Amino acid sequence: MILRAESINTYYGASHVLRDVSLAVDRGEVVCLLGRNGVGKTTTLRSIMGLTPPRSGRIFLMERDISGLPPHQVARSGVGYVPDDRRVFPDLTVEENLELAHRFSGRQDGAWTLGKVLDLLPALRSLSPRRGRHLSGGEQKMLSIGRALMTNPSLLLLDEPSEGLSPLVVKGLVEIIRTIREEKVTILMADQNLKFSRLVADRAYILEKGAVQHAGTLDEIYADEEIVRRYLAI
Amino acid sequence: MTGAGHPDLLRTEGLRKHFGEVRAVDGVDLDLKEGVLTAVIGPNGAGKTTFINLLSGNLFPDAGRIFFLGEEITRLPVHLRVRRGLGRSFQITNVFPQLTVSRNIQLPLLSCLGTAWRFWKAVDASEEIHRRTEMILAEAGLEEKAHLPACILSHGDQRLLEVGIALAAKPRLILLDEPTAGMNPAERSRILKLIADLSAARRTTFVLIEHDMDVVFSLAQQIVVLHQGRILARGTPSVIREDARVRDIYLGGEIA
Amino acid sequence: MLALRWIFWLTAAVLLLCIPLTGERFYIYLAIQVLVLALFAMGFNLLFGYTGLLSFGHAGFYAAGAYAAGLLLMRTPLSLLSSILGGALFAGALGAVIGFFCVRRTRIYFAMLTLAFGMMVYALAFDWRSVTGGDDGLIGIPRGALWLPGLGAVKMDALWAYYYLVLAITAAGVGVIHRVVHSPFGLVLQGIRENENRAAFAGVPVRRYRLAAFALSSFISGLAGAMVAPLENTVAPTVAHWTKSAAPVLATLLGGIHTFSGPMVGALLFYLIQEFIERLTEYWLLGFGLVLLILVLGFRGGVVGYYEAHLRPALWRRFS
Amino acid sequence: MLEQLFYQGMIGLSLAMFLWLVAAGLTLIFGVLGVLNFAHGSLYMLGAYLSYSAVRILGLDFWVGLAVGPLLVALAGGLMERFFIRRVYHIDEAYQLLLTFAFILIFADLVKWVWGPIYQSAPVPGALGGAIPIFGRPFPVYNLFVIALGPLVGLGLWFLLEKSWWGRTIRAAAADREMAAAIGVDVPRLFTAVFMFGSWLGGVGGALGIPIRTVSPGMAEDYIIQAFAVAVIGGLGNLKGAFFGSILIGLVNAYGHVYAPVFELAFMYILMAAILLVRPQGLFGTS
Repeated sequence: MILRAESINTYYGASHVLRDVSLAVDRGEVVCLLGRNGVGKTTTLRSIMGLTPPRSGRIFLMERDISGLPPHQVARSGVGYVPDDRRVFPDLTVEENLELAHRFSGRQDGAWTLGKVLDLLPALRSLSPRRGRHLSGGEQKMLSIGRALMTNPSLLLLDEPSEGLSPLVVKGLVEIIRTIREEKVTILMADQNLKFSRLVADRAYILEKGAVQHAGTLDEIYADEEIVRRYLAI
Repeated sequence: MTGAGHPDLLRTEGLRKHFGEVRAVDGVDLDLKEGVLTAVIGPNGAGKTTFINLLSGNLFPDAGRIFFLGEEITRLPVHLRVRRGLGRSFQITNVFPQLTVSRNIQLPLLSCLGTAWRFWKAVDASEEIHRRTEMILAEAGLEEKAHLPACILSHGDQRLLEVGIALAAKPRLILLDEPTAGMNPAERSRILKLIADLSAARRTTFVLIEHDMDVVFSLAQQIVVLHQGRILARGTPSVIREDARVRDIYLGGEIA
Repeated sequence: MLALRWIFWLTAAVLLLCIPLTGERFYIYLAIQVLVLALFAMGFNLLFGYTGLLSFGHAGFYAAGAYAAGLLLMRTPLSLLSSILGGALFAGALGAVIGFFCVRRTRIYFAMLTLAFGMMVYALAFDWRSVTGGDDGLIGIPRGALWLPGLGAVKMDALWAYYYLVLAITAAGVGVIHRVVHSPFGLVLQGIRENENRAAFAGVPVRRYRLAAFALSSFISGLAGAMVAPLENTVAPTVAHWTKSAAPVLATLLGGIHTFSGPMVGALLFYLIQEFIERLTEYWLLGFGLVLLILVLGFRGGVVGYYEAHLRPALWRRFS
Repeated sequence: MLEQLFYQGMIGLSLAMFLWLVAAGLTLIFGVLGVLNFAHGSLYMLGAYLSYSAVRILGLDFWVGLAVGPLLVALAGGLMERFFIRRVYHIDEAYQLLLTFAFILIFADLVKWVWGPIYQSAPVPGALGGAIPIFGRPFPVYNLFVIALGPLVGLGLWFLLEKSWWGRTIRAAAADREMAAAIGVDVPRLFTAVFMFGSWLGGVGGALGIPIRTVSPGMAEDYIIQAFAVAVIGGLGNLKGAFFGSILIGLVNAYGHVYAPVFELAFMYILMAAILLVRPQGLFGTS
């Protein structure tokens, strides 16, 4: 078990966003949080990362309690984070974005190096002197993934990887995620694209109204008309 | 979905707003009739929030025009749209936190009666304001809490209050941005009942942006589906539910 | 609960009326200072506490009132009261002009803009010698007499007599502010402070209201300044310096920014603390700095705010 | 006539470089932490007094004093950030401004208490003493030194921020605190360091001034306002803007003093207000 969250409750001000969310991710798995917009997928990832700390509940990373740790310590314990809105450092070049992450992770001896990340994301290679703000949305997304990998994470949190990408790029993304997985990085991702998730993830938790409503393998969920209609389609 | 009210309550023509290369709203033509409760839905990044911001005046479009009650309001500032009867609520709760609940309601009442410039009379002096405040508080079910500061209300009550503030401006049309976000089931059913009652009484026309399909299908008389900044489909709930393209974009159709 | 409030106000009124009975020039003079700062801070807080705009240039309006009143007394046959009012009106008009520009910005940019305009007034007072007397300032401002209907000219030479005039003007000024903040207009200002965007969605033309608040705030601040010219018989450019703008800020924070009486209570505390520290050491600014630190870090509601949030409920429980 | 113009220009430039050193720290701190430090002028003053003490009281060499004073200022800044300013990042900017204002009062009296209310100054270091003629009028060598040093500091800052990893980290955290934390940057510690560095810059400005500018308890109040004007004109948070803003204000003050004494003081504030109204992002900022 690499990650275990036990009934976490997270608030934004008075708004109760996560209600007793519990989930577990095994080493080597790709697990997906499914659900429409606004059901709490992003908040779940942010809670694990320590960016919006839960008010109650516990989070364990490799059996170590990380609830309440500041985000930089969560990152140094081996969690990489790719936010849904990419958030590359606009003022730094592609290469600097990547190198910076490498320097601060405290995990430089891991498998991911600049060369290897650029091999995985070849589109970034030719862009490496360009500043983050001058990249296209898709390029920023790749950079954001590369940046998280440069911290050599044991667990990668991927928020809405497929959102806003053209079908062709999404197909490439499927390959990228598969490769990352082969490198023994565990992935917890949030997405609302069932077809995309099915191509990369093993299991899924379905969220609705801030709570886990259902858990199962993706094939099982895909086959269940009732669940798809209730939580994913309209 | 026959509306007996103003046939041309709100209309947009070729509305467009781009942020850099992101085409948030990319040529939307829409017309809404008075009395028809419309839900705007769509997956993430479909442009819903930008669209509502254009309608309410928080943003101005790059191109296209907006008409309200037959009058062009494309570049009208927010407060003048409100005066003409176009109100909104926000995705993130947006009340006057330190003011009491009744003051929260009185502010838009005074402003829209045109008496807010009176600086020599007490707020409480007006019988009419008092009466209308009571009425709105009763509708929102907040009478008991009238004298509490808004910031100590529960999340659900704050959202109800927000709808109350919007109502106090006597709107012909209210844009509601995710009215049920972050609510527990009891709070949710209260706000849904409020919207349904007001809509049924033809007091005001609602347009809501919502992700919760239970809410959408229990309230909406018409659904507009946005996708990549454009209208993908529009129709009654049953029509939309059966629409294969809509189902496809929600499940990630492009990749199959 | 209402009774408690009335007891407070009545006690305050009686005490204020009785101060000249002590016959001590020092106390009367100090009391005048407190009253002037109280009114200045009330004017300032109309903008800060009620509208949510932190001005760091209010000394400019205070000085405008003082200079204008001084010049009217020196160079025109206007009576004392008309000159003081004239000074305040001048400050209000100046506030309307400067405010027209300042309300285009909010937050820190507003603070910087008011600072710049306030210092422009200072620079003008300093450099425009022919009118303002330069760094010497206006010297020899007569206090004049007060024309009262039925009584004719009442001499104001005695400090106690002038004290009662200051008390009356301050009371009137505070009365005006009281009505204004409890009016629909005042409610709208508070709405703008709380949530500008929401206020616009309540149909409020936000900028116009801010401008009105700015002008009124300048008028009240000018009124406070105008009372000082005949008191001291002189006005120097230092009254316009930005460090003078800090006095109402401190008084307001001490007393409590979101309460009506806060700035007045704060003005009293301001001088009490100053007197107290000055008896121990000459470094009273240090004391104020520490008090301000504590206020900002732990008691942003000020003394009156603390009373309303903690002490009053306790009293209420005890006596009911 | 032309000589006068040039000579005043040189005076203006040396004024400008002092302003630049104060404004640089103020600008850096605002650009990264988002806090407008009202007490920055006080740190400048503290730098002057501490270096003055090192030179005059402890009898140290001028250059040693120049090294020691600013380091102590950096320490004071670090304590300020760690124990006070850090607590108000999340609240209304007005209170941030007021909190730092409290430090103006505290430092003003502390300085009076320790050093007394009278004006102080230190001798010009031997190597930089004397004057050389410029258009027939003697111009102090020390001022020339300051004029040369200002751009060097600017260049150093540019290099540090653009080319060093510390600078890159700062730029990353300034743009996005959350994401910097999410890659493992200890943002609170970084912010303390930046605040200390900004304070150090202010301290250097103060220390450099002791041979030619009077050191007095009132200097903080004057300098902070001028530094605000510079920072605003260049665009709050914009270092390049602060550099050229300093030159502009330095020249305006120097020429105003001679050619338009009536408006000498006012002109700077008019410029400041005009920028805030017309181009709030500053002369060199992008909106």
